[in-house]
Amino acid sequence: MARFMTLRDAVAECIRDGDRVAMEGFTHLIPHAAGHEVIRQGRKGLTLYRMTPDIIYDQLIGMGCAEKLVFSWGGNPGVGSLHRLRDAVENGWPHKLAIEEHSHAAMANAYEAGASNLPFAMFRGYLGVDLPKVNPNIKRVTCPFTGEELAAVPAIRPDVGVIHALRADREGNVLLEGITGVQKETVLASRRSIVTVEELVDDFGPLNRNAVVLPSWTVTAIAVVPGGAHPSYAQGYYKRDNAFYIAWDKISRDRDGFLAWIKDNVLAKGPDAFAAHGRKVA
Amino acid sequence: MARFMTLRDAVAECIRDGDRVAMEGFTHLIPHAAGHEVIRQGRKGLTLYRMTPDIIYDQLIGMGCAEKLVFSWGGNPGVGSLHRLRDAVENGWPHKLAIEEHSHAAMANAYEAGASNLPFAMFRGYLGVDLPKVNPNIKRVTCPFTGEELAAVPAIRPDVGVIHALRADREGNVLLEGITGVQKETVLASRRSIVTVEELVDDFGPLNRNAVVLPSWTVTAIAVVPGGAHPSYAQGYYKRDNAFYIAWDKISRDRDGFLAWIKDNVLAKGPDAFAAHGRKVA
Amino acid sequence: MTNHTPTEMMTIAAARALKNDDVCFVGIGAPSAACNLARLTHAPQITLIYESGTLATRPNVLPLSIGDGELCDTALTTVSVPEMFRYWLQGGRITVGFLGGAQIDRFANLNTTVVGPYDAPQVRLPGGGGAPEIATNCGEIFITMAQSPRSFVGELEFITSMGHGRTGRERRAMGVKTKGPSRLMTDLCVFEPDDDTKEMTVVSIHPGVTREKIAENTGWPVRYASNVGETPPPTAQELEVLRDIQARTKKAHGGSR
Amino acid sequence: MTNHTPTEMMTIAAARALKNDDVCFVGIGAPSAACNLARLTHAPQITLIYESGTLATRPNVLPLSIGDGELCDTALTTVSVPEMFRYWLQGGRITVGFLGGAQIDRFANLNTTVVGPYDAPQVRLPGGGGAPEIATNCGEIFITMAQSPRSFVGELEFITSMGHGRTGRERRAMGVKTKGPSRLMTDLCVFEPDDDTKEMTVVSIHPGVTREKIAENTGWPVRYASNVGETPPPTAQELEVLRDIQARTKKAHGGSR
Repeated sequence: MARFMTLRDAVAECIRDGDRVAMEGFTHLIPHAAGHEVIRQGRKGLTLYRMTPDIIYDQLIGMGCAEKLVFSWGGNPGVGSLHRLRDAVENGWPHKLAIEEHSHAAMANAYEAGASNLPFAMFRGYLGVDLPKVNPNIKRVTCPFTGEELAAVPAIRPDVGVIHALRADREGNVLLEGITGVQKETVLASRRSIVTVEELVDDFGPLNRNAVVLPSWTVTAIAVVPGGAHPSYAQGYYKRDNAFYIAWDKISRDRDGFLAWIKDNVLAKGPDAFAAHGRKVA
Repeated sequence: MARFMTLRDAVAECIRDGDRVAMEGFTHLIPHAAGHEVIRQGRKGLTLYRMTPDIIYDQLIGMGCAEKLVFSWGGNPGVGSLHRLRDAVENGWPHKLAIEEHSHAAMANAYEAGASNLPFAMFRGYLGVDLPKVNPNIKRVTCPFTGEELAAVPAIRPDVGVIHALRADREGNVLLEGITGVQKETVLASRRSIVTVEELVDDFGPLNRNAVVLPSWTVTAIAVVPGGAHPSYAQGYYKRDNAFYIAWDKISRDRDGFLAWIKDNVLAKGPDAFAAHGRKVA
Repeated sequence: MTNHTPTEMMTIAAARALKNDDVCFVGIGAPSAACNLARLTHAPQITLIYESGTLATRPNVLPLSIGDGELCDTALTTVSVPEMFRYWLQGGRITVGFLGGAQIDRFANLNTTVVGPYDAPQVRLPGGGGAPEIATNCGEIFITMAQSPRSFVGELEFITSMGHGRTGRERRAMGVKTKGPSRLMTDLCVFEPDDDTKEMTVVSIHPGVTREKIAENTGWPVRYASNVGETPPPTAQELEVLRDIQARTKKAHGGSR
Repeated sequence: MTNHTPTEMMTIAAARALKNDDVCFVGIGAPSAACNLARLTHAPQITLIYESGTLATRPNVLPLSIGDGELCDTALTTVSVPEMFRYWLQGGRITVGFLGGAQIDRFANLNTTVVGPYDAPQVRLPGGGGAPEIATNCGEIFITMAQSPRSFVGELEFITSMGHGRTGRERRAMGVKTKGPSRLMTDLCVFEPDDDTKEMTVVSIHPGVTREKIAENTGWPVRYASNVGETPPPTAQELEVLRDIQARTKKAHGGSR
């Protein structure tokens, strides 16, 4: 059964140095507050999984939390580069970052395989491209009926999955709605999981019968962190802060500016700082 | 784009003698009206796919429509045997019926693989059981990373998928809710599809953002047939007629009784007869 | 002694095997009655899952099928059948799979496929449904079946779902890490597998049942644990709750025509 | 002649390639503007799909990311990302994939991965995202990119997504049955693949653009079709609708801080 904890306790208990950690959220519901807590607690040597390492992973990488990144698209969506990610890959600052690179289809299928307790995922892909030449974790499997060859990648099975969701009820069930990305798969594929939520409710009220719900017994820790997805968004709560995504390009461009921003906005603050963004607008 | 048609025209146009046909519905939303129309139009030589061939397939098999059955559980749920299926398998009446038998996990994965345009499905299964000895379509595939062996079955790719859904809007989008079984996969895995619906609405109104919707361009034909799932049920419209499932045991037990029932209730009637069951109760 | 039928004793013994924190994949029929009896008595928080896709369901009447509307109406949420078999069953998230069957052998292998040759069966049974993968993907398996010489057989003609295998050693040989059948509740007694041989062994006999009666209804020489107890008789509460839900069920299923 | 920028001409030429009955997988940036312009002008029934899971979406402002709330709010429904890549893209249900890129070669292969050696890149680009599988699983591929010597290169150092392959023959050799890049709309002209060689060939030049200008901005000797037309200039309606949505977009994205 999920336990309700502070975000500080949840991160302290669930995430250890050297863990394989997936913080997911496909544009929507990105667990920024949890990422900041990991920075504050100074985790090191993490292998970070994420289809779209955007600002949150730029911050973790820039602060030296990650040893390796497994990903399929690393950019500031609609804006441009992730300067901290590039600085790590191109110049080894603050230290060298190993990368394992895939396509979205590969990562999405690999999470799905992880949630399904399969050792690998197969799909029609990686044809005529160079990624298989630089990533030994891309192989082929043959259909035993037709002889056709398909792409194969290992399932993703993180030590810890971290997501942000809309609501939890008092029994610890978690509700997602809207663009749900690979968040359900991330929790189900992981040994342990942390879910931050906008709010705790007595019950979800009348729901679509097929609503995306993670039952309490599939989640390790729940922390109530209103606004915890900012600058991404929470459908029905607050919108994506596109202006911050644009501003991040300038903030992160040089190392000193980045460190100053982290000091003021992460190290000197706590999860409560996100509440200012968590006002319900829709 | 889906076309709105009478059920008679939809079956006449989409289903041909010798086709591979999947009529799905996992207890909920079983397309009984469509099955009756297939009987009335006298289709022959069909290969019928269905995880749970229950009353609807008992009727099709008893009327000699099927040459082969691919299935994973053939019974009258909670009641007992399907007498027409047993008579075909045990005694070849009305003619010999070939069978290809799987487990639910195999069939569910095979539909999922069909919807995903994969040639086969893999899963952890068929361990220590005798079905692989009698079904050559059960093989093994080896994980290229761990060496582990997994079960493999061919994807299901029917010529025609037939389902019953709750509502269609005027653009031909189709809404499902509740126990959705493998219906979405059935339509997406099939070349052509027929969807019968309880009602046509101007629009679906406010929906959960992740509601199960089949977009218009994935469906071939839509026929409005209120009550068309009876004696199964349509969530929010009418309940499962459990008493009829119990009564079927007696109706179907001998050949003459079965033929008399079909004559009175199928051959002498049309899709409109289902409307009596289609009153909205919830 | 309470006035109860052997079937009631079987259902109650089966219900008692379940714990409050179990996540249980429920087979239809006898397992469904036992699981819901557990939920309505000593295990109110038990999570019941039916293969139709209903997660954490709390039916007020027993479903006739595994997909009655009642299951969906009272569920936390309902997922597609492919998701049920991929993320939930194969995902390793189920602690107990609860099965019934037509025939069983001493190693708790089940046959629900055919009696007689597969290609020319004397009796064509419904087939495996979810059972083959339930049997290996759930943490452990409980089975409940009424005993008779036709159902408890010396040798199965067809193994639909693996218990402990033809010799009791197959699970380990295949690298299957789940426990397999750990308890079998019948209308006469309760079996558990022997630690070493994995043969199903009587650990408890229901009140009023004799070893002779068990022998008459079992197609192999029955082994008994060194310390065989008597199954506690149904309590008044167990019987009352069971009869209540069965009365509600009968009314609900019989009433619509 | 209308008063328009080369980028506007590019977006408008790209939009014109789309038809009312297309089901289009939309890349972010230039493709997204073109697809929505098509939807708001000549192709009101076009089905737009973004890889975030939004099916048949109708945004009123252009999304900054592929998963802005606007896309979900205006979609018919939204599916999970694994489902998007399995049932919808791989399922073969998309007629057109619309891509952009950092670098392209004469066979319309794209590089969005690295400039320089993979292990020690001069420039680390974002990577492939959905493109590698969009390129082979959609019925055909449209590409829109501004031309420059740095982006239209003679030889790609890294192929992120396959166009017609290194030699133009790879798709057939690999048994890929989809068409691949069938149209490339730039700020200078429109390319289509030669029927035989599959080399991207100019079929239409935008108003006021010279062959010299195209040559200066292309890293290979450009081939022209036997019959090269002039791209019709933007209509007043096309320009108005494009500028309207871009104004709405700028207001929406810049306004929250």
